[in-house]
Amino acid sequence: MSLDLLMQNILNPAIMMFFLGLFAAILKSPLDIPQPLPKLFSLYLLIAIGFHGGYELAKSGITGDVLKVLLLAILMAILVPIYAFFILRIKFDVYNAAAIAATYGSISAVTFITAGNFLNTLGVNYGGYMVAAMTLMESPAIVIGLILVSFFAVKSLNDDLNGNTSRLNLKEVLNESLLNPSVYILLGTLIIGFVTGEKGWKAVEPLFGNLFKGMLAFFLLDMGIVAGKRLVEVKKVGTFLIGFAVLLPVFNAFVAIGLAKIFGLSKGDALMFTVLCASASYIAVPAAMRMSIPEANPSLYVTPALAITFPFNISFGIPLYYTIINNIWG
Amino acid sequence: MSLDLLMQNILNPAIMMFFLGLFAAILKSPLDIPQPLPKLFSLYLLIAIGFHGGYELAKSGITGDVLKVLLLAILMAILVPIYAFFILRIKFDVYNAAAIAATYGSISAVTFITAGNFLNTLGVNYGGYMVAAMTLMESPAIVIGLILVSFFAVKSLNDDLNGNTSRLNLKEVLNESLLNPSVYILLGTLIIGFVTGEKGWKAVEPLFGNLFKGMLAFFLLDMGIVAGKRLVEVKKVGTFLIGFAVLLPVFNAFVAIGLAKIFGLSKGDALMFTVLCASASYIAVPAAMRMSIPEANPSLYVTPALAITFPFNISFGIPLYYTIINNIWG
Amino acid sequence: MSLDLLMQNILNPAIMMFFLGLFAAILKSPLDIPQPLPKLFSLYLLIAIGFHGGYELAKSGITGDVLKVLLLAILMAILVPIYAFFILRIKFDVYNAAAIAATYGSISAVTFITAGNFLNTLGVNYGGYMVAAMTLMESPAIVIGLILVSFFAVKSLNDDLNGNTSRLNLKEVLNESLLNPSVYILLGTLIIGFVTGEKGWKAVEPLFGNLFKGMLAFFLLDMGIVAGKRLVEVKKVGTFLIGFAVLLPVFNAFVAIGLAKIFGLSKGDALMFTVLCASASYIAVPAAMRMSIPEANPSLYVTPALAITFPFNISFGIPLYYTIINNIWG
Amino acid sequence: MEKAKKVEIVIDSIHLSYLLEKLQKVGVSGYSVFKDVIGMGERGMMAGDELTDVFKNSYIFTLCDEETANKVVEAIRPILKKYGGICTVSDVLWVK
Amino acid sequence: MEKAKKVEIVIDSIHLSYLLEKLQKVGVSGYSVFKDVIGMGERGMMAGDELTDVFKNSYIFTLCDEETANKVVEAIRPILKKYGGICTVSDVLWVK
Amino acid sequence: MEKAKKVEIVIDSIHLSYLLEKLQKVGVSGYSVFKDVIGMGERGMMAGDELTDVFKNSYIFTLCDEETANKVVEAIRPILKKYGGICTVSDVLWVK
Ligand SMILES: Nc1ncnc2c1ncn2[C@@H]1O[C@H](COP(=O)(O)O)[C@@H](O)[C@H]1O
Ligand SMILES: Nc1ncnc2c1ncn2[C@@H]1O[C@H](COP(=O)(O)O)[C@@H](O)[C@H]1O
Ligand SMILES: Nc1ncnc2c1ncn2[C@@H]1O[C@H](COP(=O)(O)O)[C@@H](O)[C@H]1O
Ligand code: NA
Ligand code: NA
Ligand code: NA
Repeated sequence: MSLDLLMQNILNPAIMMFFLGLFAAILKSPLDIPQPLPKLFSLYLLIAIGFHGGYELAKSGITGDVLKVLLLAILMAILVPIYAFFILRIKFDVYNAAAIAATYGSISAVTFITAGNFLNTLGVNYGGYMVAAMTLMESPAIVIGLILVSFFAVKSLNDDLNGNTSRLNLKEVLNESLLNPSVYILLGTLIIGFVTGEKGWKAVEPLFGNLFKGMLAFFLLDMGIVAGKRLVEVKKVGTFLIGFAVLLPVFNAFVAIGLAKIFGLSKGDALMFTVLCASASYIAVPAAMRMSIPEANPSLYVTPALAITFPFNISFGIPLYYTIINNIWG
Repeated sequence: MSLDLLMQNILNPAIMMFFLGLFAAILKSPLDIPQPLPKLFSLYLLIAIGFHGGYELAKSGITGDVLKVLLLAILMAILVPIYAFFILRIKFDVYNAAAIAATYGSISAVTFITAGNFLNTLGVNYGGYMVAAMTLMESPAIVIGLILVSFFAVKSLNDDLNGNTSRLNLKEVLNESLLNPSVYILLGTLIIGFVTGEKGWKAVEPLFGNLFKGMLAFFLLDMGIVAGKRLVEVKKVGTFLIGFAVLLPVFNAFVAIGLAKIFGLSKGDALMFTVLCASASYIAVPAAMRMSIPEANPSLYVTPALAITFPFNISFGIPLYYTIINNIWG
Repeated sequence: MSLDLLMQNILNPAIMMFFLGLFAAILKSPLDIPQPLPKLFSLYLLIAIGFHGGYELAKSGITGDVLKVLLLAILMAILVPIYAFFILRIKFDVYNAAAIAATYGSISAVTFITAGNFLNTLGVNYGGYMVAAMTLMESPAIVIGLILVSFFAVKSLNDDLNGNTSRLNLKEVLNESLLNPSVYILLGTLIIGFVTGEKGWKAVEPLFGNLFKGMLAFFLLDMGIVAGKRLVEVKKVGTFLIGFAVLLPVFNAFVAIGLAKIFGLSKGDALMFTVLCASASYIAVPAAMRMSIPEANPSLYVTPALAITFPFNISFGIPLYYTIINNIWG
Repeated sequence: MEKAKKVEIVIDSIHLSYLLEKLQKVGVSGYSVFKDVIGMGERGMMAGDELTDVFKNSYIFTLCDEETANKVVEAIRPILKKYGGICTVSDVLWVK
Repeated sequence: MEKAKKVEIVIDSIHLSYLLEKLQKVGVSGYSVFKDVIGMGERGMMAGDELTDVFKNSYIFTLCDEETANKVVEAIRPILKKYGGICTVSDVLWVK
Repeated sequence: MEKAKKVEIVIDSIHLSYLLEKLQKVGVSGYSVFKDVIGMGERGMMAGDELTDVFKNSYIFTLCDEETANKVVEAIRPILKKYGGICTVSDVLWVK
């Protein structure tokens, strides 16, 4: 990885704001960004990315290439949590392994957005359908996590309070997959952006386009604070999980880059796809896990995703993955 | 109504965001936009519309035509709640009839704003003084509602806890009319926009002008969620009120269009005036009614205004009213 | 002071929004801007001013002139609370005198920003390093306040709950000086703006540059409401303190103008420096005082700073100081 | 520690300031207020409608001696009757 | 004033709607909910993580007669066992 | 259900973390915190000033046995004396 690329990534207002927040938390500054401001920022980013993706998709159209990428996305969203689960079983019980696996099988929208920002600075394009791919990759891991628990957990413990013997009732699964707020907003605004096209985008661009980078910087300040608070407690999760939180993303990235090359994705699409596979969810999946696998310890799935994988990806991961892609694609 | 016009209205990011929110609530997605974010959006919209109206008014000046529109506005703000009350008495007691009548006698700023957005897309203008008209139309219905209760409710129940025998003390009425937050903000920013003129508007335009459509879309997402939650319970209010919530606005619109034609309003002004008469309040008036007519059931006046009249107006009503106006004005 | 300049200052959307809020509170309108919206606005303003200052500093470089201004700033930040303390001792006990002195020794970022806005309208420039000066002037007064209490308060009362005999442990002082949120954000974004330079600023300018005046107006509406609520209770603080709240700022301004002239500051820098000296803190210092000098009555240090000094400065003070500077500098 | 009464009230937020006035008239030495409480009762859900500010409760408690507690209850009863809401009284030891 | 029981519960916000359903099934006449409560207990800090919505509690109380209170407690016990949280019962006088 | 004590505290938000430290030192098994409580007391209104964060209270309660409750009270008393605020102790049954 060229030092240049790394510096260019880090000397970006958004990334620096993240570290400003991170240090605030580590130094125990009373600085905080109280709810619901973080919710405002994350809603804003989801709407912006969805809308813009839909608009781009309307311009490019839904081609065979697009469908290929979407299938690849679903494939990885199913595969990653499965192999992650078996790796995690080395150290953790079924419940924790499944919950952590689900976290890493899903994606982080902010990492995706940061990567988009990075490409943007380099002048490299990526397709609007990557947002659709992201949307498709959010939920499968939740379902896989629940399936894994149903398969491997001792039956007696498995009984639900409702008297359900299985965790997998269709309603719940549909709920978690399509109605979970971030999936719902992304999908919804993707469609709105697609349907309203040029005219629609022009109307909302001053808010959802022009302010995007500034809002990302603002939100990353908050992400930094939250990540910093968790970082302080990171030792509690143990060396195994700390290692896992760096190595699994890198491994996922290698797999993703391989697939991207084989299936002939463009450079920009390849990076975005790689980042999706390498990132872990710290919002949607933890909420779902807390609800459906209460036996798992939330610190074990939130802390690594938020305090290690996320900072790693946005500072080193993205330029690293890009360097590799750039070398291979040439 | 031409299908084109309807589609053009509905395929607008703001309207589609409303339906995105509406479906989220109906499908019971956990998506929500917690307070005080909706307050931020509604404050933003009020300031923006007030400021811009004041600026436009400064450009056009306060002419005889302007005064004519303002008088018309006050006339309808007094008339509508009175005839609405007698229609509602068919089914409801004095308290509920008065509270619902007040709701429909007042106006919905977001409906007004959506209509402005609609005209804007068509390239049709309306006067900045329409904002002044809106401001004048917010409060009279509250006062009328209280007068109706004083007249028609049985005396003994009428006694206030304070020992007041009448609900109509001047202080309360003034408070509700001028100091109610949305009236106060609209009036205040109207004056500021008027006084600071071109220079003032240029200073705040990047925030209060350019971002307007995006913010409207963002806020309508929230309105959709809230309306959707109420829509789920809409059956409880009964068929009479459901019918009323569509037919009264249409009737009000006909009266308004007639008056607008007689008094020679421009096309744009006519639509805005019509929309003011056809819309119902779901913020200012409910709060006032809850306080001054506690005997009335708030579900009966909030639900129809928010879950029926508002969606009806912004999706069908506005293009319908405009088609009629367009046909008559030629 | 020319009436023109005064009118130009007051007929500014931001200042008028402040008075709109002020009157709302005085008239007891239920209008309010609930937390954390004020926090959103103040964070926004701090980030914007810090980032932009850093960017300007990157353009100008850190010269001898810059260091001169920074030293002057520190000098006044130490001097003002000391002489303020002795004046306040005429009427108040050691605790209250120290707390009020600290409040007036520190600065108000919003007053600074409003002055910048004022200069901007006149087309007069000031250096980006003035933001650095502001940052340096926030905290010394807190430390001075604590030192004054340690010196002059009766020993026995001085014992801390923790068993500390002194209020001046190094950790606390560092915490208050560097990690207090507004200092931390200003310093942090100053550095980020400096490091990311032109490119960084361009990325965030649509949010943190273009919207600045609008956001200031929005925030001042809230400041007006809060100030108005306190103004209602202002009599309780007594005539002495009311007089102090106007006269001390003016006196500080005279001292500052003198120093600015002697050390050859530019017109723009002189005004900003003057405004820093003349303003009082109503956020950072009160929080610190509430914690470290609980014996002091918070109404005595918050009310005058917020309800008298702040409105005085942004409406009369700034044009007054500028008129004087303009006359002297020629 | 002194024996004292704790009077707790849940009421529509819209009537809060009116209630607090009453409390002060009766002569309580203080009170604490929790805004944004949601709930369910006779008059249905108060789900904290995000828009209208109408369907939201506040929770108030005040510590006082038995006599004042009785006065508070008497002052509050008609408000509860008219506007809805609930009120309870219980025993606590007040750390002084 | 009538004798009544006050049942108080602190539970993960994420399980709130499930708990409220249970309360209604048991037949309470009403309840009040305070969202955004933070706390510490057996399962560690619930510091109201600003991002994930996962580490936050809700506090609920319901007034009822003794019989219903017992039913509430029985309905809640397994939830507390599975998901954590606390529950108490105390005596109050309910102003009616 | 076990007999237990409920200790309730209202204090300036600014001193919250200091108070929680004390509670933990004394050895409580847990606590719950409600931020953003407003109120009135000896030191006047705490109306939750929207700007300065200075005039706002927090409400804390902790469940514990009688012995710990006494320790909590002893630990808190000087804080209340210095910074203001209130504290009560009452009886509850703790569902275990
Ligand atoms: N039995 C109850 N237990 C706890 N809170 C209640 C109860 N009944 C009513 N409330 C609260 O008081 C509010 C108003 O009650 P009501 O006037 O009966 O609708 C409700 O929204 C609840 O917050
Ligand atoms: N002893 C206690 N006193 C007060 N609140 C408690 C106590 N123990 C637990 N809690 C509350 O209940 C929540 C869940 O407790 P737990 O399941 O023990 O982690 C905590 O986060 C606290 O808010
Ligand atoms: N008698 C009381 N009843 C309920 N809350 C009180 C009472 N006295 C004081 N408080 C609360 O404790 C806070 C601080 O009280 P104080 O230190 O007396 O000003 C007040 O702002 C109230 O929230
Ligand atoms: Na992933
Ligand atoms: Na109307
Ligand atoms: Na100063």
